[in-house]
Amino acid sequence: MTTPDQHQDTPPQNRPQSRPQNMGAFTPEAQAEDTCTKPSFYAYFIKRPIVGAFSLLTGMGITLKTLCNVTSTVTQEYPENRDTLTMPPAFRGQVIMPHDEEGEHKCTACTLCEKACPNGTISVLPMKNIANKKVLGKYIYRFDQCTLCSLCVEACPFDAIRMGNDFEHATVDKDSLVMVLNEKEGRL
Amino acid sequence: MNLTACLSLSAILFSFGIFGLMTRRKIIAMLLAIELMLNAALINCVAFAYYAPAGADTDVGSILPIFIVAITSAEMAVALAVIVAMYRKRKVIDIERLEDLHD
Amino acid sequence: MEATLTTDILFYLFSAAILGCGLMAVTVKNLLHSAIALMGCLFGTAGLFLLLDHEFVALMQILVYIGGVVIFIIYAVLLTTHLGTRYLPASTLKYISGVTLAAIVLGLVLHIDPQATHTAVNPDRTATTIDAIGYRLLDGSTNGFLIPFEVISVLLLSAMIGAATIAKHQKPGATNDEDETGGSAS
Amino acid sequence: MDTSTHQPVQQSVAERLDPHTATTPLGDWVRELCDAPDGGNLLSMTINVIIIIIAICAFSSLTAMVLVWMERKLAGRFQRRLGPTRTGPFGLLQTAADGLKLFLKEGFRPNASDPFTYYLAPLLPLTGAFMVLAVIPFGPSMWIADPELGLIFISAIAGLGVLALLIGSWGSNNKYSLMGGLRAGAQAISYEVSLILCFLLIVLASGETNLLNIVEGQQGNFWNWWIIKLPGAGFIAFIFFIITSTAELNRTPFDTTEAESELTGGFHTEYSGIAFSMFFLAEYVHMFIAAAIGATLFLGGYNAPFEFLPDGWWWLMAKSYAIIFLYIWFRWTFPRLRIDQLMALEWKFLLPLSLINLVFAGILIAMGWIL
Repeated sequence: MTTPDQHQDTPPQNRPQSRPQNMGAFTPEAQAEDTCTKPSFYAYFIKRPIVGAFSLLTGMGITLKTLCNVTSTVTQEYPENRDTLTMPPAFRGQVIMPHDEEGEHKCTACTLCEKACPNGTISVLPMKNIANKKVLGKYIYRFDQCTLCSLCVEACPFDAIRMGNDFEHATVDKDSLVMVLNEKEGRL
Repeated sequence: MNLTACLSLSAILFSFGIFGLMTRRKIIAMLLAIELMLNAALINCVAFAYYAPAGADTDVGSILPIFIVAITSAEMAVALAVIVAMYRKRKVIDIERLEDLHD
Repeated sequence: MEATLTTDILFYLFSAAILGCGLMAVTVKNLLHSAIALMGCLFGTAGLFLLLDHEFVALMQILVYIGGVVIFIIYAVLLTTHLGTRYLPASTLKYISGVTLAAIVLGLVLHIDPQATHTAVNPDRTATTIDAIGYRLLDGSTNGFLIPFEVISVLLLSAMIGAATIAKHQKPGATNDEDETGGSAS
Repeated sequence: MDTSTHQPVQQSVAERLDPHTATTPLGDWVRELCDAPDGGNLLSMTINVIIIIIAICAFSSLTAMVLVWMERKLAGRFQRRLGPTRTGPFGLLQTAADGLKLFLKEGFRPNASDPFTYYLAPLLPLTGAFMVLAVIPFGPSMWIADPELGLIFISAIAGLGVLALLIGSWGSNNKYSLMGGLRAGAQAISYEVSLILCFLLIVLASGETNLLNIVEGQQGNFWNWWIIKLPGAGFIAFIFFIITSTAELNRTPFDTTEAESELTGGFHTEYSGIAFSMFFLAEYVHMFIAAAIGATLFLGGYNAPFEFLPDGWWWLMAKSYAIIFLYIWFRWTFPRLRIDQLMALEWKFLLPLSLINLVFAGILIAMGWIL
């Protein structure tokens, strides 16, 4: 805690003017006022307990409302509700590469995601197609290194990858966490 | 159990207190010994009240301990405050290293 | 309480506890251990007071001595020592003088004590009630204890204020003349 | 009103204190079981004492189990969670599972700690709790001991609770523990003053220090309870009692002793296994005791709120659990106080106001302005 003397040493015009007004007791002025001026009997013994008790009761009212409102529970009992479980849209599971009905994806093997990845999770292996154009050969994603930071998704200019919803990744085999994302059943 | 037994008990306790007061060097331990001696005095008060002859004022046996306890706690509060203040300043609670206090 | 075999056994049990804990309190090296031993001694004394029909004194013993003074002492021990603090042995001379003085006092007191002739319990005695204590303390007549009671109240208040003033922590920035001289003397 | 249930109360204090004539259903049964011509022999007394000890142990562990479950469940509900649900119906067996886990854990003592104080400390709090449980009147004929100075006994024993924290914190040889112990000592000594002033107000109002007589003095309808009977002063004293007992229990918002975020558990940082579970158990038994004392002193103890309802232990339980709910509610609503704020609250606010309240109550009683 700062001593009140330090605040008095500082001339008022030197203080930054853009301080938020509603910082309450955390501003130096309020603290100096708090510790330097003795509160009057009325302020200390009558006003403060009443205002304080009122604010405490407000807080208790809020928690009581939460207690009584049974439907406000946010906990989901997971294994039971597995069928109806919906993840929130911002949930970040593993990186997935969406395929359309024909198994095509939007990836152009530009390797921007590989460069964006901070810990070398993604390896994009391009290959040449018949027209001698660079296309995606293998998109290797090492989930065991991924921190789910979503930087690769932000780096992708084609919306080829996104973060999936799957969260049940428990496995006994570490090698199964190295995935090839552009593989679709029956293709490639 | 009779008066002599109670008084002997308190006498032995008192001598323990004197022994402790003489042989301890830490101030807190000396205070502890003083506490023992006061406790012996309390036992005497109560024992005399219990074995008082008929017509004696036995209430005093309960009232005198109140004063003893009050004085003891006042003494302890001041003494321990002095010890803590002294420790804060000198980092010492050894009575033999505080002999310069008379200066 | 009537003197029966049970009370005799209890008396000697309590006496053993009091003396054992008392001896521990003045001989044990660890300061906190001796404070705990003192606590045991005071508990034994409280039990003895219960045997001697002084419930109020027994409870006051627990409330003020154990709950107040011993906790104060332990608090001071916690503030001034820590595990591994060196035990300070006294010189042999001090030991000899301590034992001698204790023996002299014990001998004197034990010499005087058996002369207390009245050892039988008054059969009509009644235990002092808390009401009687209260009335006697607030009795202003020559038989009462009003003035000592008021004096002791003032003493307690002044001791409390004095203790708070002495132990008040000096702010590092605050300059105090006594502080300076005290610091240089050490 | 059913007079037969209040039969023992009509006896004088001396008769009640005599273990041979005190009538409790269980005691009568035991006395009948081993019938002795002189009204009670050593065997029946021994059996009685053993039954009492077993009853106290069983009651306190059951109470702790229920309270831990209640706290976890309510904490969950206060935070929009469900609380324990898996172990048994509604998670009722969660505490038992936790206790089993703690008992099976390795008892671990830090190498540099002091064994005597380290192992002595966990034994103390439950001892004090048992001693206080013995004098609480649970029902018209349901108590273990009924000393004449019951309230002084309670305040004397309640002051010892902090000893365990001080000793254990020092014996652990851990700076966080020591800090927690020092805080506990300062806090307990300070708040005890206000707590005893609250007790004193009840002694002043009822003219009794005997708990059973205090409860009997509040018989009748609920406006005979001291919280209402002393207009204003009783309610203020009850609020002060709740605040100070929360502080004495080291519960949030006064849990600077434990303060997980600053002291990593305070005095019990170094304790594990069964030693820790002793502290934990005692904490919840103390909570029940504080609530039961509050219910006894201010809310009429085992008396029913209306005259036509039967008195009994269930009323004491209901009132105690209402106060316990208040404690839990506080814990999961308020943030922790800083230690200097805590001291300021006691010495600058609660203590003067308690004294003023005591004088106010004295004036009320002297003028006869009680309901």
